[in-house]
Amino acid sequence: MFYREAGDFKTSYRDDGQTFPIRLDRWGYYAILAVAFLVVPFVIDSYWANAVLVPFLIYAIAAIGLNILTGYAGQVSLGTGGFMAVGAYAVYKLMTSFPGVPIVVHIVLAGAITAVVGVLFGLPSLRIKGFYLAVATLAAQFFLVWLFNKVPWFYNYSASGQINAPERTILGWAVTGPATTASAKYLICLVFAVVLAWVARNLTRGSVGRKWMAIRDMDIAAEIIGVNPLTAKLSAFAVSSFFVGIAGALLFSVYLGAAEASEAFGINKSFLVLFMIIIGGLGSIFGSFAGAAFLVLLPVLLKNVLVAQFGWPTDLAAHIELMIVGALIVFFLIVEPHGLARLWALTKEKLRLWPFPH
Amino acid sequence: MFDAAPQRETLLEVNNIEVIYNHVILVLKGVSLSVPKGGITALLGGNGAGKTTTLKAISNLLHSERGEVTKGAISYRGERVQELDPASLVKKGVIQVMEGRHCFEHLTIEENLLTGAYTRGDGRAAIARDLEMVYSYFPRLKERRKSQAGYTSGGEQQMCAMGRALMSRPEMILLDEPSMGLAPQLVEQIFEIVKAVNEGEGVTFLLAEQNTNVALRYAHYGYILESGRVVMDGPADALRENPDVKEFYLGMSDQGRKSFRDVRSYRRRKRWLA
Amino acid sequence: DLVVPNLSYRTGPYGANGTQYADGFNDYFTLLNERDGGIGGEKIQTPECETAYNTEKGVECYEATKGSGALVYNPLSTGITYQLIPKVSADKIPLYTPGYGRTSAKNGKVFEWVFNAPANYWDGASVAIKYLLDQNGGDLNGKKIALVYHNSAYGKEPIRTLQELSKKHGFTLTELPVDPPGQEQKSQWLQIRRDKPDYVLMWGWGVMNQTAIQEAANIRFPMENFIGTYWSGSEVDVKPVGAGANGYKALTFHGVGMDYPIYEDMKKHVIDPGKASQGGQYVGSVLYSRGMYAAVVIAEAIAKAQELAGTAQINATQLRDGFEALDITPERLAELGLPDFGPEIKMTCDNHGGSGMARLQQWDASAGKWSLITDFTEPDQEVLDPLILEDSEAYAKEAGISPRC
Amino acid sequence: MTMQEGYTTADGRQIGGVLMDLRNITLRFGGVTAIKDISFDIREGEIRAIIGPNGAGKSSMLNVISGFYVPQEGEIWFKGYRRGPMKPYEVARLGIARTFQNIALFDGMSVLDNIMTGRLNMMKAPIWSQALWWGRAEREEVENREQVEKIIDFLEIQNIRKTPVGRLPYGLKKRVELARALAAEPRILLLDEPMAGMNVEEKEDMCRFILDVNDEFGTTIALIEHDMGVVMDLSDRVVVMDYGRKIGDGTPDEVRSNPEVISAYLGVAHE
Amino acid sequence: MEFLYASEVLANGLMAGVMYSLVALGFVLIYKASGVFNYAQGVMALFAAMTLVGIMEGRVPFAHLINAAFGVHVSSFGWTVPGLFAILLTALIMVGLAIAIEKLVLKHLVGQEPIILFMATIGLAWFLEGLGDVMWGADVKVLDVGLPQGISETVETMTDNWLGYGFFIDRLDIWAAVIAAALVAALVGFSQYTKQGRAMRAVADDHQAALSVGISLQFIWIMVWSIAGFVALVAGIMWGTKSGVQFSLSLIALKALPVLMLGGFTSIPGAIVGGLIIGMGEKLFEYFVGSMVGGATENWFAYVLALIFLVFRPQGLFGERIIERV
Ligand SMILES: Nc1ncnc2c1ncn2[C@@H]1O[C@H](COP(=O)(O)OP(=O)(O)OP(=O)(O)O)[C@@H](O)[C@H]1O
Ligand SMILES: Nc1ncnc2c1ncn2[C@@H]1O[C@H](COP(=O)(O)OP(=O)(O)OP(=O)(O)O)[C@@H](O)[C@H]1O
Ligand SMILES: [Mg+2]
Ligand SMILES: [Mg+2]
Repeated sequence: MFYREAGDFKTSYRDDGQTFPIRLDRWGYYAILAVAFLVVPFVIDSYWANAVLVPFLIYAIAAIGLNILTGYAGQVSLGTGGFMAVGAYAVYKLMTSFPGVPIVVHIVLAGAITAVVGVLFGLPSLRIKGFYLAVATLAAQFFLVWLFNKVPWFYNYSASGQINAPERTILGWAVTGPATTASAKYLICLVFAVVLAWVARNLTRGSVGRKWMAIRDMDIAAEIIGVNPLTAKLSAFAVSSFFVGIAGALLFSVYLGAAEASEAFGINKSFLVLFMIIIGGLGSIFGSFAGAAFLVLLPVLLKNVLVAQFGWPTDLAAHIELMIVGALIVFFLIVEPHGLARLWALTKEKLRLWPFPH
Repeated sequence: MFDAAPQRETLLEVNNIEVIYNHVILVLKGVSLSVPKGGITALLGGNGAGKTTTLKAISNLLHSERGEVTKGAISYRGERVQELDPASLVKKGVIQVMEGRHCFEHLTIEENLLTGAYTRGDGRAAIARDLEMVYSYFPRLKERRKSQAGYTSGGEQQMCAMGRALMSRPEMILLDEPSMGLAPQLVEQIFEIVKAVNEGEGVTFLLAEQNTNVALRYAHYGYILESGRVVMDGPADALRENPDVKEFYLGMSDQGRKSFRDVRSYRRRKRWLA
Repeated sequence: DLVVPNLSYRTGPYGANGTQYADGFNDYFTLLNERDGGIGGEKIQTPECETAYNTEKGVECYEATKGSGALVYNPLSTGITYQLIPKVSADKIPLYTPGYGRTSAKNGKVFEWVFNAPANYWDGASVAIKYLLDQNGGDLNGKKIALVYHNSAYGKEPIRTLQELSKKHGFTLTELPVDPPGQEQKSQWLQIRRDKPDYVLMWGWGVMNQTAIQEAANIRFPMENFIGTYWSGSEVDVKPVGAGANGYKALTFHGVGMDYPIYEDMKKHVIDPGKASQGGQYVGSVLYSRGMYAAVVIAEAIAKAQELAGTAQINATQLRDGFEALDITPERLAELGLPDFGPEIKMTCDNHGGSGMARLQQWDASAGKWSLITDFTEPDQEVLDPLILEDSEAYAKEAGISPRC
Repeated sequence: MTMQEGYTTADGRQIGGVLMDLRNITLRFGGVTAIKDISFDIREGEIRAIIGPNGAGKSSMLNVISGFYVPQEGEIWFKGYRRGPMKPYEVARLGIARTFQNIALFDGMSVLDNIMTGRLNMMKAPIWSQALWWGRAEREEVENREQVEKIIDFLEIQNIRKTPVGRLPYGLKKRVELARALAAEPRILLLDEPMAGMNVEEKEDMCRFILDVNDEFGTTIALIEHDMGVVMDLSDRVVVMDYGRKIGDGTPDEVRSNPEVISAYLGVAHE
Repeated sequence: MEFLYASEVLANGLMAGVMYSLVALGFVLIYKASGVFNYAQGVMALFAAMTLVGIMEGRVPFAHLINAAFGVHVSSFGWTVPGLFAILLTALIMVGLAIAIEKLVLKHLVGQEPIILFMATIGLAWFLEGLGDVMWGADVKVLDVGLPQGISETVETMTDNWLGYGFFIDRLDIWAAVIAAALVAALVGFSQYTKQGRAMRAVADDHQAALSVGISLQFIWIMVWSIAGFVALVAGIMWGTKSGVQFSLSLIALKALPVLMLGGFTSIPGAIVGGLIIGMGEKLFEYFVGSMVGGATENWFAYVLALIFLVFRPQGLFGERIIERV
């Protein structure tokens, strides 16, 4: 086996804090990045972009966001859909109010606005814990969706309350609007996903991350050893919402192009992102990607197999798809309750020991 | 005190078991022991030696911790019990008092005790009688019978856990670290109760203990576990006189007990591990 | 072959409705394939793709099917329609959304690729008010009308029109939103019970419809004064309520029931040979008829396009031309075996919405069927046209489209 | 005792003035009075033991000191100032660190990260700097890591640095907890039964660590322990509690011969 | 008049609350016994109601699948089954379901964290939703087990005579209230005063310890899930009668969540009181404030109301005190 950490010695504490301590991992990672940036954009078609990769990247961002809150800081939230809506409506208002400003700035600002809203709805977390908090965040979910549905200012007084993303460009390339090419969509999402994943990784390995994890693992003890729960929890809400807001902004402006609060950002979205992080692995950036991939790809795959290959009626296929995904979720949880990320880590651990277990 | 006499009937036999957690972590590397009926057998050893794991392997509680017995055999009265679920084992008369007490926090003390009688089918009257019996062993519990277990002190919880086990009318109790965190007086008291229950009700005990001193005073026979292996065993009296045991487990040197202030080096090597 | 993808939904909250529509849509094309060997000799394929009324799945379905030479889309969802409008404009594929979708798409100058004849939401609202005017001798002054609507883009569509109409005719309008799915409507109906409006209009979908009709029956609101939109008037909506639903009215833009000659062919070529979608269990129901009607219009547009292009193997752009030159006269309808089934549909480059005519049907609970109670009625274009212009121009400005034609 | 100047212990260590003074503390939970009007002080550099039967209120006392429980009555004086109502994390910032009776490590984190949490209050890089892992954040991380490595060496837990604490055996967990408390460089270290569940050998190690901390860093230590051997050998002065009351206070020898203490706690005179 | 109308709204709110409580009860039971937040409760209600209709109407289960696989057209056995008997059969099927869930899911997840179990129930919900549709079809089904519906004339005339304004109360709601009261009484008695009830609470506190005293998790879970299945059936009957049996029935779970939160996840009486407060609160809010802000406030208001309560009592009104010690 090539998979060895032997020979990989660290000579400074800085090196020791690296994201991929094993050299082979690091190379693998660079290779994936190279393919993602240098190969995929040239071969991608609009099906792969719109049905698979773009939603995957966007959900991965949302999943990282929720993972920061739930996986790292231990605050279970079911308000993700609502926060994504904040991002979407913020970017819409910004795009239509200040057409001259670059879209990237709008998207980041939308994240910032969502962060503020997230902090607001995070306040109850200081008293409410566990599932009570999860259910309490539903208040955010329902209230926000209602608000965007009810107040015409948010959707620029359009007749139906739908919002549409106008065309915006980066360096002359359209990234939103109908003229956007598949690779442009993919690239902007990829850049955001990679940068944000890196930021998330930095935050979680530093002192903020440790505060979050301390609060997660044992909040009382954390407070007694000097973690201020107020700032720790609220910063988790802020950072998480920032990510989720960006995901919402991208979902609306780049991916869907049009959206309506209750349909695109309903409670199902909150659940979906939560599934992703649990299936992928709580408290793991890699897990966020894995979970997003699993839940975006699996249904598409199943649908293609059942309908296109077996020729089943679509409704039957849809019902059976539901059964299969449900059963697979349970199956994965039984095999490894800590998600795909842990499964991966365990596999690596076994590889490392191979061929001499114990 | 009597010798661990081979003439006594063997109640429990553990034969060369191996336990693996999470499919990768090997914790017990071939542990064998036998527990005679009516005796108090002590399982001694440092942290992480595998005492708890051994007890859980016997009571079949490993599954919920993602551990499994991969080799060896466990038999109770000559019958293999590895495949039984914990409930059937309790019905057969083997019950475990877990490390860290594990009382049902939200149930009152009395309700906790009553759950101990869950597997019994001999009627309310008998259960009520045993409740009184438990209260007579642990008068403190009677005072606190109506309070939620979560709010009682460590000692009370330990008593509650033991009382709960007694409520199942067991033949054998697996007792995991009964003295942990208890005041000296209570430690004595708990062990006195163990002795009383052992003599009065004829219950067999297998107890895992760190407090070697006390354990060897009350036990009849002892096993010493180190990193998942039995490294020494013998009658309690003999163990107490063993110089290694004296030095490493009883903290005695040739000059009697040595002061904790005087310990100088952190690392000493065990002769048998050398 | 000609490919007409069927973005259907047979699962999810609205599956019960979507499944009937999809059946009608499929069966008509099957009929054409079986009986006539397709259109102009070309067989029609209707690859189905399940959207579950979910916008993201809708996008996935669109992307999955568009590569195979898809000619036109009909997603039966306002949300998905909004999603697809920019995409079809970029990909140059027509989108046909009869009775749903974006109302202002009627303006072909702005929405080159979207068609929504014969009638849209605003037409419906206006026809309903016209009917009430009729009932009241042309005067609705001082009357109270309540609108119970699905609290979503779809449900909000008629509000502006109704507000305009209330200004014009002097009735007062109360808006009562119901959050989807809409199983709890106690507050709304208690308010109706107290306010005693003269009429209640409903823009509902899915379980909301039947709950509303049930609640109306519970408070003994006179069913004759309760009018649903196109999408609140199918068997699924009234049957669960039983006798209480008797007399309930709803808008429609096509005929109902089995009394059309086409069903003889349908039986012979599709149902009896076992080729019907899902075994043909919903043949003749309102939503089935509507799905079939959508297929009829698309088929006619295809035929027209073939005629214009001079080839049977048309592409999507040619189909757009077919739509814009479409004229389904009453005679043609009768020829198709559907006499008086729908209004005349005539579309042009600037009018993608046809005449906007609709009619009313009423539920007879004891007979268990809908019957038509009015003729096709023209909506109040005077009110609607400016609204459509305003909305479509706003869109054109936002999306940077310069009007054509 | 009101003397402000220190005293010298039998083995020649110099003990300073009063560092923390608890005056007339009373703590109630609903109907239960866990602490009844207790006063005692802790002097600079001292090892102060608190003993008493189970449920006497010892842990509650530590919780009061850490600010987790707010006493209904009484005052806490620290370094000569009266401490107002404070949140636990504010108390921690005063230089009061502790370990817990039922190990309160952060199970999801590695040993190293656990110990690093002890230094959180010394890491002040703004969040954006951490997000970019640049400038102050990275510098701080490395600096603090060096300090933590010293503690790791000191407690001899180098080989488990990267292990998740959940997997560690009990004794090591206790040691890691101590490391985390030490990482905060506290003025006072509160230890709640640091040696429970250990065998003699491990206790000996733990004692050594405690003595060394006290010696090398001059850290004041308050210690709850049930092993009388340990208490008698280590501590300079002992407070004895029973049912929330103070029944004894003095040197180990004084306490050992106090008849009330013997009957309430020791059971028999200890050796 | 305004006042009378407000009281009418209030009364109806209380009634609606009872309907929410019926769903909430199922959650509480399972949460109490296994610390599992059973997301699938709503789908279980749907599944039970579908099965009930299917049995009553003599539908062939999996007809759609059979037809697709073998190219046949089966749909019905051609018989009908009387309501009460069908309810009995459905209850048995729910027990079977409970056994299957225990064997296939719960057993393998003993001792896992709550969020993992929660997730598993979501997987279960998806599975059951698909299964229900495959088994019985996704069409809207009419459920009629003979429960009366519509305005109660007795109440109307009575209030009219007394107050001069006839109150609207749905007869179905009155039935729901009676049934809910009976259910709650039975369940409270069960959990507080019986051996199995005590064992159930013990399991909720500590799986390991429960195992160690010989409580069979398997038995407790099957029992609890069966009861929850029965409660789901009751909820399914009430809601199915009200608005037909179809997909949306599973979404009533969302109405039960704020009820749970407010009443406390572990309290059976809490489920009722929570339901009443939520029902009343949301209807009154919609009446007084809703009209000013454009209506449709009910969904979020229920949650916000619950949230406000929680800020003052983090474990809900009747929830067990969260024991916080170090
Ligand atoms: N669930 C688990 N998963 C992985 N490893 C475990 C698990 N439980 C225990 N271990 C490991 O097994 C070894 C033996 O543990 P065990 O609890 O049996 O020791 P012990 O002798 O009871 O120690 P102590 O006196 O500290 O209780 C330890 O190294 C521990 O880390
Ligand atoms: N949060 C709380 N709520 C209610 N009662 C409490 C709480 N914390 C402690 N108590 C009660 O206060 C008393 C003192 O408890 P404490 O934990 O301080 O005892 P202790 O002296 O540390 O005992 P041990 O040696 O067993 O740890 C006990 O009776 C306990 O039940
Ligand atoms: Mg142990
Ligand atoms: Mg204590």
